[in-house]
Amino acid sequence: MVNGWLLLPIGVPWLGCLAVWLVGDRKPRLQHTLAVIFSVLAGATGLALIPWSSQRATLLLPLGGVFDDFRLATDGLSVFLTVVATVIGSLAVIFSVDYMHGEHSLGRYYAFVLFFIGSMSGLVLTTSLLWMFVFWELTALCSYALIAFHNDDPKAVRGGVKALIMTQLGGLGLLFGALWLYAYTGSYDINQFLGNPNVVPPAVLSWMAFGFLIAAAAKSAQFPFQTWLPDAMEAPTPVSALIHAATMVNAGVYLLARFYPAFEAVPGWRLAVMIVGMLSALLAALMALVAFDLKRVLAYSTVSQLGFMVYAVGAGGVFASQFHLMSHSVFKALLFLGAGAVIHGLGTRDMRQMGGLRQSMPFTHAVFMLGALALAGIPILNGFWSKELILEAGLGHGNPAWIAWLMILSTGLTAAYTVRMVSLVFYGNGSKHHHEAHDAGMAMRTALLPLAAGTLSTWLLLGPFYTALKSSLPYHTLELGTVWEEVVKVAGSPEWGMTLGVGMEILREPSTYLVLCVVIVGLVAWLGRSRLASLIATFKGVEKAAQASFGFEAINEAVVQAVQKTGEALRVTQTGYLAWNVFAILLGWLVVLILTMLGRAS
Amino acid sequence: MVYALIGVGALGCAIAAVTTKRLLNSAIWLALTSALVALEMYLLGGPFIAVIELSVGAGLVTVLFVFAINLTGEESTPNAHPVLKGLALVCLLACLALVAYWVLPPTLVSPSNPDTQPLATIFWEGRRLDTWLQALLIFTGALTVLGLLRSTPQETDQKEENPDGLP
Amino acid sequence: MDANMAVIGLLALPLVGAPLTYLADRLVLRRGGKPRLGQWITLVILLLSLYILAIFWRSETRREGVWLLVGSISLHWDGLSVLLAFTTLLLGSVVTLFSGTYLAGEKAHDKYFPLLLLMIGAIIGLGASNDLFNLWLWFELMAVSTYLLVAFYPQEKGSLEAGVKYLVQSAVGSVLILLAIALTYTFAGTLQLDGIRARFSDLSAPLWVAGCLFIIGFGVKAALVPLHTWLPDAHAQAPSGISAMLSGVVIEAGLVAMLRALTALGAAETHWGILLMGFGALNMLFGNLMALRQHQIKRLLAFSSVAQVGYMLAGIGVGLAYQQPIALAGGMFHLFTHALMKGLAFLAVGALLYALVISHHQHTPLTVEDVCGAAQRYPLASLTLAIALLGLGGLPPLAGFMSKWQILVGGFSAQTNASVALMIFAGLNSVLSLGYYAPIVNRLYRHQASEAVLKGNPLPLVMILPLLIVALGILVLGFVPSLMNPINDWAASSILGFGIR
Amino acid sequence: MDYLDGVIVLLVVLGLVGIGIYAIMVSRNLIKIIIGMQVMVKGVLLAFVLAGRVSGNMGLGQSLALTVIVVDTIVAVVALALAVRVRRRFGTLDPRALTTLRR
Repeated sequence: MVNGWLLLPIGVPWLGCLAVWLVGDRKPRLQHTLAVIFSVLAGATGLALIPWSSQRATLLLPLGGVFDDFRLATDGLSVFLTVVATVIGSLAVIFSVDYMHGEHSLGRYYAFVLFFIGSMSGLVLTTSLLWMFVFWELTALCSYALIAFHNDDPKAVRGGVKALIMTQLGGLGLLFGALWLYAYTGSYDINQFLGNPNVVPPAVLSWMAFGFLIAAAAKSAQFPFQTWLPDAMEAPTPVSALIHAATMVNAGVYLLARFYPAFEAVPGWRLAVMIVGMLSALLAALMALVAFDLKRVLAYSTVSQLGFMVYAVGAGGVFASQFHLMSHSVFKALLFLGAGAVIHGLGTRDMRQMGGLRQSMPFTHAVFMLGALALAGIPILNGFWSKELILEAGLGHGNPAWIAWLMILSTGLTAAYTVRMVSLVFYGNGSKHHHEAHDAGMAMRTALLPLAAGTLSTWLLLGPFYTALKSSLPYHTLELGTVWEEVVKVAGSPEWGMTLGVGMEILREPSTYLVLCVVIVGLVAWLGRSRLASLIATFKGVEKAAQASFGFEAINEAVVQAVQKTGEALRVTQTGYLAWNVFAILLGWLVVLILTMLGRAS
Repeated sequence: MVYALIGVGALGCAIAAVTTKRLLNSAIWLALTSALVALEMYLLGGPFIAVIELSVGAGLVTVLFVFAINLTGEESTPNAHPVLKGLALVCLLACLALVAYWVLPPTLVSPSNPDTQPLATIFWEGRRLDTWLQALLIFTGALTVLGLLRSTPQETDQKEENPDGLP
Repeated sequence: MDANMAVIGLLALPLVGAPLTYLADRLVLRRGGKPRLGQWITLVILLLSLYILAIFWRSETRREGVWLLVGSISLHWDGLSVLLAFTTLLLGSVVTLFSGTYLAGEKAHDKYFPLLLLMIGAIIGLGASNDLFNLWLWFELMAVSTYLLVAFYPQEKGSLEAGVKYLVQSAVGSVLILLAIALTYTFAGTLQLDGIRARFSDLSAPLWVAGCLFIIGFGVKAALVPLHTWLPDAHAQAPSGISAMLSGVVIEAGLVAMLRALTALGAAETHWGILLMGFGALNMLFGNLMALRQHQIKRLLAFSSVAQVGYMLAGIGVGLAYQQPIALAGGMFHLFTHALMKGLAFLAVGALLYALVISHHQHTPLTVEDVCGAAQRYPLASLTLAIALLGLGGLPPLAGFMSKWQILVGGFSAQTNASVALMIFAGLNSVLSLGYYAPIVNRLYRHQASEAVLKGNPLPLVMILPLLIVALGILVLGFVPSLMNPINDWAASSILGFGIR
Repeated sequence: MDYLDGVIVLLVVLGLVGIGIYAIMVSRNLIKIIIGMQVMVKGVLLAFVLAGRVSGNMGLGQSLALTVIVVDTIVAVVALALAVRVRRRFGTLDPRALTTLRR
């Protein structure tokens, strides 16, 4: 079956990328317009895929040889993520019209953003592991190019290279997985593999499973690769919202969710996934508590929330993780874009120089608060529902309880750093800057409003989302089952009734109230921080460690330094003396002779 | 036995050629080596190649060296660093010993029914591709030497500064 | 024209054309004109050769290859020959187009194109030779034709120095090859590659020694670590077009010659394969670490060639050791894509070098600092350089990723610990290599242009055009890698199935 | 020629090649280095003649050696031209002066 239109979500933004680049930097207005048109078109193509979310449409282009076929296919998961990528992508582009007004090299900026949107769609739509890796790397390349966008600033360049190298290192896990798959099956077809993971021997399967875990951890900035994401905040803020909060970093979670049925039975894998998720969620939340850079706080919070998703996959809650992914994409994009409006208005990212912005930026304040409440997990907003689902998945299924308790602690911390961030930025005594601050412009509002609406309402899609995933992921066992299907029968309408049912179920669950209590403790803890000073003092050490990223920054630096030093030291071997050069030939000859002698003897 | 005598002579001349301080003497020792090698070739049954080695190897090449030494001038050549010398010698002897150990055991005897095609036929007919390529190589070499020895603006300047060609 | 005639034409055309080119330029010079004729004759000859290659490719009898007997020397035109000839002619044409302007102020301009043609002719012949001694002769013709090209600016110290090192080390390698040929002939009694292979199912001791000597002798040209020391000097000092040829095809020609000689000693194929795998690992690591701290761009690219040869060696080594046609084909594919990418990288750097330095009649090397912000004034040269560098770094979907991928697939398909470990090592090295490719790309796109860029001269279209052609090739091969499959597979099978008439 | 003679000639071949490489490594004069290259070539020439003798095709052995003589004379000429150039530019023939390219 040739469904050429499946290429549209990839092709339209890529065409736009070419168009913007060809226009050149002399016509910035045209560039803005073209970028908006193409990204909105891409969003439309993404939305147009929705009818295919519960059935499979495939596209197959044979490439021949070891390159197998280029495959695209739709199912609930891929369509959902395509929609997220294209829609939030178009909102970020619209936001950029204001945010990037008057910047240099607009062509490069928009070209890479559009290129990224297409690549992200490709990453989730393809069912060939080779091409998944190709798109995986392309998103990393765009991320690198956009982090290092202000490339006269050495910090931005360093951040970009760091992100590139770390995600590439992790990407090797995916690469080797794909190679193993091909070595044993002669194909890169993901669905064939998911249907029968035993085509590869158990040892290799376990290598693949952990390789994918490493790839996912690097891409989603999970423990121990989390350090690149905060440094990636040198990127322009719409890019941070799009790539480093709403889409690319989700690719790791997507990968784990996609391959969950194949690796489920690998011994130790699920526990490892849970621990990685838990550590990321907990450590990043602690770091968010002490950071003063607004974007860094949001970055740590992203790491932490991604940790929740990864944990959910490990706990067997694939659906919960994907549902939280959806909520998080919406509210985190909202928070980042809101932060972008604040930063654009004030010209600083330091929260100590903000404060009292409630009066000067009422619109931004309103939408930011919505996002923040969703992040903290306050009921009715989408973050609440999805987070509850994750914690319930973690408490059930015979998962280790201690991890679940630590996750609940993380929700409390989430609430604490959220309220700290909001109070530092919008409340309290304004510093000298805030009188000049101007509220978000037209284009910014256009982008922020739909996201704010989404934050209020996306949880209503729970039922349809579940139906779509359930009907199109044949190898996954989604955990919503026994209880709610009865509710569906009662409610009559299968999809919306389910939303109602799940909602009721969550509200009936005692753990929900426990979590809410923790959240409230978190909220209050920040407000009453002066009274808890002595308690906080005991955490000083933790704070210091958190600021140094718990030593991972040092490890990173050490590795980089070691490699650089080795490179520098090796330069001695290029002596420049002819005599030593000829001696090296002689040495090579001797070594080959000896090796051959040994080889022949054996 | 004759082989051994001539061989040792050739090796001795070669050692002299590479250890002598003066370049001109070195070239002459090389010519002697060449002559002895030619003699060895003759004994092995290659009269043609012996003649050619004698005329080209001992004659032409020596002339070339003398010519080049005249152009560049004699220059005293100090000894290399002893560490390098020692390392080179050890490594070299190890290589040669390994090769000799491996190469020597099989029998080396001439077959009873030698192929007696004349050299001219082989050279001009059988391996005429090689011959053509030699012609091309000579052309290439000529181009290269012409290119290397052309005068360049910067260098004429330097010559005026240094009429003796000394640094 | 049938396949036989096509092969004869391919072998003869560049070699006959070389003296003609020289004569034409001399005649023009004598009349007081500017020697531009030689360039166009060269280009016509190379394009004609490509056309003949296309005719051969479309002829129906090509599958069996072509055997030619010249006197007692036989030539075998098979997949490996086709691959090498195609690569060389393609890159050669581009370099010819590029070089005219680059060399405009040079006095030895009239010798450049004849020598280039001789080099190309020698490489084509080298790929076809089925006689051990003849193979060496082609190899030597290739070497001698590059000596002047490396030491092309004899008024420059660096150029002369590189020439001396290149010549002496090549000569040592060449003598070792000759020794190996003499040994092989002494103990095998024949010089025919397929004859030797057919004769032995088990190698006698001297032939093992000969194999070692082949690896070392040809390895000097193929830049195996630690025999590579001449390479960074020669590749960095030569005119950029020649750097492209040296990195793109000459070191690979050394590799092909080595493969030809080693497959003749095919009874020990596994052993040679494992040795090459070892050298592959060494080359990758060493080349990458050395490139990491280089400041001169051409020198950096030269060290990256050392690393890239490592990937080819890894593919070829796995192919020989475990009889993996995929890995061999991958190695061959990488040979081709590396020629495109490294050729493009050197040409693009050459274009910048021309604009920033040479057009000011200087010969200082180009450092990474000099190209800061080059994209503002030279957008196309910078873009093509970025494509070449990212391709070399193995970023998909550029040609370099696809060829590396095929090598990796080969290594994993062998399903042995050694091959899988080597491939994982190769993957890590690929990431490491981004550590020096990415910063250059970054510098190209800075806002603040360096002083050199601000003072630079504009680039003529005739230098940009070749860059765009190659860049397009890299992009197309990245999306449709299987275009090269027929040639790669044939080359692989003619290495593994060697000697089967 | 008996077995022992063959062995002796082979040893002479290896000796000449070895002396040549040694000279290239330890000489502090480019022309001496080129002389070393020539010594190596002498050894190889002898090897080809021996090979012709052992394989019973003296004509072929001589033919190959002749080709090697021609080719390596060309290489020597090119090398000498380069040496002359080096002397003019650097003012010395010492290869230790040729270390502007390093690291």
